[in-house]
Amino acid sequence: MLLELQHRKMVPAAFDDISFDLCNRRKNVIMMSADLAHYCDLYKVTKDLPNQYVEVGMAEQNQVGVAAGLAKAGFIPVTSTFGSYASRRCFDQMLICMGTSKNTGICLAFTPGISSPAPIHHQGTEDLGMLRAIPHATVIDPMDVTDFDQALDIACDTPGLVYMRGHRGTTPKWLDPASFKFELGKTYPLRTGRYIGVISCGHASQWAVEASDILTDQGVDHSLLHVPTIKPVNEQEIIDYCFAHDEIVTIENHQISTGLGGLVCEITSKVGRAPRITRIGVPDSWAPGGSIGHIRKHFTLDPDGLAKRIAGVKA
Amino acid sequence: MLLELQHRKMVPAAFDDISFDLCNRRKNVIMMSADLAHYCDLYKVTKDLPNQYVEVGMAEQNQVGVAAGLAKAGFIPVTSTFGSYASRRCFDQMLICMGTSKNTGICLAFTPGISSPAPIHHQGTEDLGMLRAIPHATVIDPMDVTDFDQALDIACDTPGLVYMRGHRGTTPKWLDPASFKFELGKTYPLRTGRYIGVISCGHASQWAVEASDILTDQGVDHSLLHVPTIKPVNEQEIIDYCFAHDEIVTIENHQISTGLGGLVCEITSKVGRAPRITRIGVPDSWAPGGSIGHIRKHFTLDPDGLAKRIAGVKA
Amino acid sequence: MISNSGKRIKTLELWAAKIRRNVVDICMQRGGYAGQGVALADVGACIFFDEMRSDGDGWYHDRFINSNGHDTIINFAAMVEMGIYSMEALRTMGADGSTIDQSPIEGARGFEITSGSLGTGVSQAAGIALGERMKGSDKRIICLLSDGELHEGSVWEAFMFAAHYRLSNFVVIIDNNDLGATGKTSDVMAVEPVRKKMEAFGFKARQINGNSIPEILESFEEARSTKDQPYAMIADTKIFTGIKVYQDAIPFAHFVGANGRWATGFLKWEPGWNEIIGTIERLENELAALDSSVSPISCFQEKIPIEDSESKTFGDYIFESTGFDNQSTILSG
Amino acid sequence: MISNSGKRIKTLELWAAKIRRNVVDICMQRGGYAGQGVALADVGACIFFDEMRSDGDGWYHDRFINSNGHDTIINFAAMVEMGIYSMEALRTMGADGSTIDQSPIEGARGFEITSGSLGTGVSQAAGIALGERMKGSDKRIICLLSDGELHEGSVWEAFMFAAHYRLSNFVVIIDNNDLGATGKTSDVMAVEPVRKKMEAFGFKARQINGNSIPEILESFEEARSTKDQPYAMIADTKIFTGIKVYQDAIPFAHFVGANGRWATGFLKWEPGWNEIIGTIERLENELAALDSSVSPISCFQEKIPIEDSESKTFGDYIFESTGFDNQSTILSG
Ligand SMILES: Cc1ncc(C[n+]2csc(CCOP(=O)(O)OP(=O)(O)O)c2C)c(N)n1
Ligand SMILES: Cc1ncc(C[n+]2csc(CCOP(=O)(O)OP(=O)(O)O)c2C)c(N)n1
Ligand SMILES: [Mg+2]
Ligand SMILES: [Mg+2]
Repeated sequence: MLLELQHRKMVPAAFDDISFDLCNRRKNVIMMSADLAHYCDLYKVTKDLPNQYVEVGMAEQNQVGVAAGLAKAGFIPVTSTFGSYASRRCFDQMLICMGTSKNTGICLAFTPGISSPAPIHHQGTEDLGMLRAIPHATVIDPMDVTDFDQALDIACDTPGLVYMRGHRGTTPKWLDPASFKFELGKTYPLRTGRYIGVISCGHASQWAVEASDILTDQGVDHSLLHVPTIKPVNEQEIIDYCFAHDEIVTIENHQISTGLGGLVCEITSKVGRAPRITRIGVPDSWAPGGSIGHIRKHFTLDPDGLAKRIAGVKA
Repeated sequence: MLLELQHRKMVPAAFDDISFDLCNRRKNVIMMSADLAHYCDLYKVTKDLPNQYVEVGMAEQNQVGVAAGLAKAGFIPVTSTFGSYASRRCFDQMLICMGTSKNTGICLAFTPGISSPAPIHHQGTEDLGMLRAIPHATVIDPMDVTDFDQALDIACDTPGLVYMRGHRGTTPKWLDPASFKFELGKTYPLRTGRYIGVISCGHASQWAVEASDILTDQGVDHSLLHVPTIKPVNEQEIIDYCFAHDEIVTIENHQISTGLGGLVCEITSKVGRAPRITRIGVPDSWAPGGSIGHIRKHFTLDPDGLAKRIAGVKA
Repeated sequence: MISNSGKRIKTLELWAAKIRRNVVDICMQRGGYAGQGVALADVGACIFFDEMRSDGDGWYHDRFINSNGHDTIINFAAMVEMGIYSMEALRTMGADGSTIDQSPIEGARGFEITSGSLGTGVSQAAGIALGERMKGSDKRIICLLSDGELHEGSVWEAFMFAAHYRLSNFVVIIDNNDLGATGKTSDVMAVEPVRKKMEAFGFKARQINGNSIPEILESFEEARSTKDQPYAMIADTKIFTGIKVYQDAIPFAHFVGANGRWATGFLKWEPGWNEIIGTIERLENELAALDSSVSPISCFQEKIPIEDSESKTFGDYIFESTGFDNQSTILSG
Repeated sequence: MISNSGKRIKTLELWAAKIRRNVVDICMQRGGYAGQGVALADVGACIFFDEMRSDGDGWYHDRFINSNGHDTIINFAAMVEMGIYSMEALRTMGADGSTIDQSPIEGARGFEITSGSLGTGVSQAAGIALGERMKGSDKRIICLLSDGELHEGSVWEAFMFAAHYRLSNFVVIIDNNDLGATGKTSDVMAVEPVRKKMEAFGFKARQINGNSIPEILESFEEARSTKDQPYAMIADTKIFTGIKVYQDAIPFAHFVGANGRWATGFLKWEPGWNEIIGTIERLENELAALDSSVSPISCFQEKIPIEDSESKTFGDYIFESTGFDNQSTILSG
């Protein structure tokens, strides 16, 4: 499923192509923005498909409301803004206008978690927890271009509110489109092993792969499970995976409360006597700004630091 | 700590007195409302202490922003509205304007969870999860007049954002003010037992006591732990409590994801091999409207139904 | 459309009276937003029985979004006359287990949005208006909102948007009743001058007596002939207009409780009920005296049979088809 | 306060030129909001070096809230002249590990609010204004916001509030630069007519050339003499006004990147740097030629020593004193 190291590549402004292709294939899709189109890599649609593009200005609440209205007129709206605003600024509108509707409404959250260079106000590290508490909502955190692209297409056929974290800028293509098929709720084993089970989503699945490369070299017995769908998730797959390991580590580009780690704890606790779960992510604190490398280092989420922390749970 | 059955009573419009008393004792407290003062039992302050009352109209975002401004002018602002709007409608403002400030800013959420008679739009069952993901925030869900009153007073001396669920209307006074002393983070054993440990917060602690009365009659071995502070919580107390029982049940007036149940799962999973945790609350679905009795019954949260479910985990 | 004759107006007055009667009937059971519903009856009658065009299939070609949840009591009251709801069903409003919500959830019969979280409807209505225009449809979108909703910044976002996109198929009606939940809007948080605000936000706007059917009709006509701009009808109303004994009794009440209890006193339902029944009889007599060859309402000449007067409840009609059973232990989260 | 003389204006022009120079200096390092900062220099000079009164203790009696995070580059640039920040520190803006945030967090030296989530500052500023009035203080509260922030409904909530409470100690300055993040505001989402909007929302309002120091001063004077109403100064600006070579080169740029990269081309920093240095020299000469017995700026005659040019970083200054160590395993959540 993972491409061999030599085939892994970085794709610039992937969403520009993904959105353009989507709009060309599905003429009822409307891309939207709240004055951040270019900052979310939306260029071609805005220029070449103006009839499939609606700009609302810096008004995130209205973006979601208008999107829900477009859905009620028969379109498939896809809103876009940064993750901090996509979640925190218009949560009631998402829940009320999209979350109680059968119409598909897709909200994309770019530069999610700590992947924005500006601290606090531009970083949204609570969104996965917020969104998965909405009944019937669909919540997706893809790891790279491959699953982002496929998931967005499937989102268009999913009724109700779909919240998805986006990838902007130069983005990895690490999953093999030939063998990876995104299905809602499915979990994807990326590496196999027995002692330490590492569960991750979104950007953090990239981080997990990086750490795993190091751990593999070091001969540390571990496996990787990528969970792109936060909700609804196949609980049995999570349970089977967790109970097949001695230690579980969750890694997410999110606060370590309420998100993926919280989800895994909730699911395994239903069974009882599950292995210890070490939740890695943003540890109940504000992240600094700066390059993603800098921020990851700050939280020991850089490849080396992360590998050490994962290996460390064996102590 | 719990008053004897014959001393337990119901207090009408408790918050009217609590707020009036608070404002009389602390002349720098400002009660606020977003056109719901009377619906949150605020009467006396609005009439008799107009200098300690600021009405903003139905503008929840502005309420939080103005509150943060009042704090920056040296006051202790206490916003009030229904829980659905207190959380979902102004979350960015809470996080940004109050959550990153050292000044005390208190947000009260009335008719929290399913305790509003109007469905979905008036019910906020995601707030505890949303709020506890904010670094350094304080999140309190009191069970009755006694801890609500005490917690609000302590909130006034707590820096930063304090989100607290409120009680409106006729509200139980079940905790004994003589022996109950609210401390941030502390957990309170209300009944002792060994087999089933029941952890609850807020309104759900009332429900737990009701069920416990039945279970005690039936001789079902159980204990009760009231956790009024969702954040920060004394993790060691939660761990000690959970590992001292064979089965854990969490009960909350909230979605069963991300809130109290999620918190307990996260904490115990840090240790590993914890007892099974059965999370009871709103099961990832929309609640109906109607009387609280009706809504509780719908989710089998009524005293009899709840007692059966708790006893049932022993199977 | 019936010509702007005395008959047209009298007919609408009759529909309005029936809406008032139905509103009172509902609220007499276990309380409700009687004052607003009664006062909005004229606007409601003009929307449902004059302005909106039929789709020829028992519903409307044009689309009406009532942003303020509890003001939808006028939608219910009008839909009774259209046979979409039975009075019997509506009388359960607010009862445990009732399928009739005071603020309806999207998908309830006759409702397109989930209302009740105030201020969220205007953006949706504007989105519908843009969407319909994009499809090349000539549908007109009418959105009713309350003066209290003007406190919510999101409605100003929606207004700015509607003007920027020159949504001339979009009409907002503002129920300017100077009433909020806890007092007069002018005390709680003043919104006047509303017309100036709407004009500055790019709307063609007119402030009218919201209980004058001729003024409402004229305003709708102006809306239809407005080009390149959305339109705002600012309908000044006063709660309980149309039922004098109630209006005399209650100067202010957001909600009138069961048994007529309101903020500062009690209301006797019977005198008002008798008054509105009297009004209906008078109007029916006056109408009969006029030439009755023209069918009063083109759209709903005959009542549509009530197929299923119980609308489904939330959770039933939401997400029947997601393919995921969120209650199961296998797929959840 | 210095009289409204040629000297006063010339002095402010010089401060503005120094702000421009500092803005360019910062942005030359690793990019920044150069166009906005340069254009806002005149407004900034008038706020920091004329309008706000000293508290006699190295800071101001009046309070300035810059709601738009990235426009705070003018605060930084002004505070360099006051000795609050060193240029050395500011040159690290945007660098990994820098304590200088492009959009400062509450508690950073000289900043009262966490900016960057746009639209959230106006409510806070209005709250401060109400709070100061409640305390009986005569402090004036100035809030600068961007035209893009007018898209956010929350600012209209704040405006309505300020008018309802008749906050005559409250001045908003709208940087009406017709610029958003992705294009001209008039294309992205038009906000004009801003003056009409502000007046309809209960403000006394004046639209001025935001690069004319006499107009800015006059407007501030009008603000101070306005009773019973908040005041809006709508400052029309155009990015890079004050540095001609940049303005000629860049018609539109939200952010000028490292090495002068902007949306559709590259900017050479040097010519503009030379131009602004030249401007400063010219103004200094012109000022020297005037009577120099009056100290130019009453509030900050002498530079305040830089005690700690590194402001603390978030997380350091937030919640040192909560009593709970949220990182510990004992108390967390
Ligand atoms: C977002 C939101 N905030 C608060 C409320 C609570 N609430 C219900 S009605 C109302 C105000 C009523 O005034 P108005 O909107 O003018 O409606 P009217 O009763 O006049 O029809 C409020 C504050 C709500 N339903 N939604
Ligand atoms: C709530 C919010 N939404 C979106 C953004 C992203 N953003 C940053 S600046 C900007 C618009 C810039 O235009 P304007 O506010 O007029 O500022 P100017 O650059 O003209 O100073 C946007 C949309 C943000 N910072 N905050
Ligand atoms: Mg009203
Ligand atoms: Mg601008």
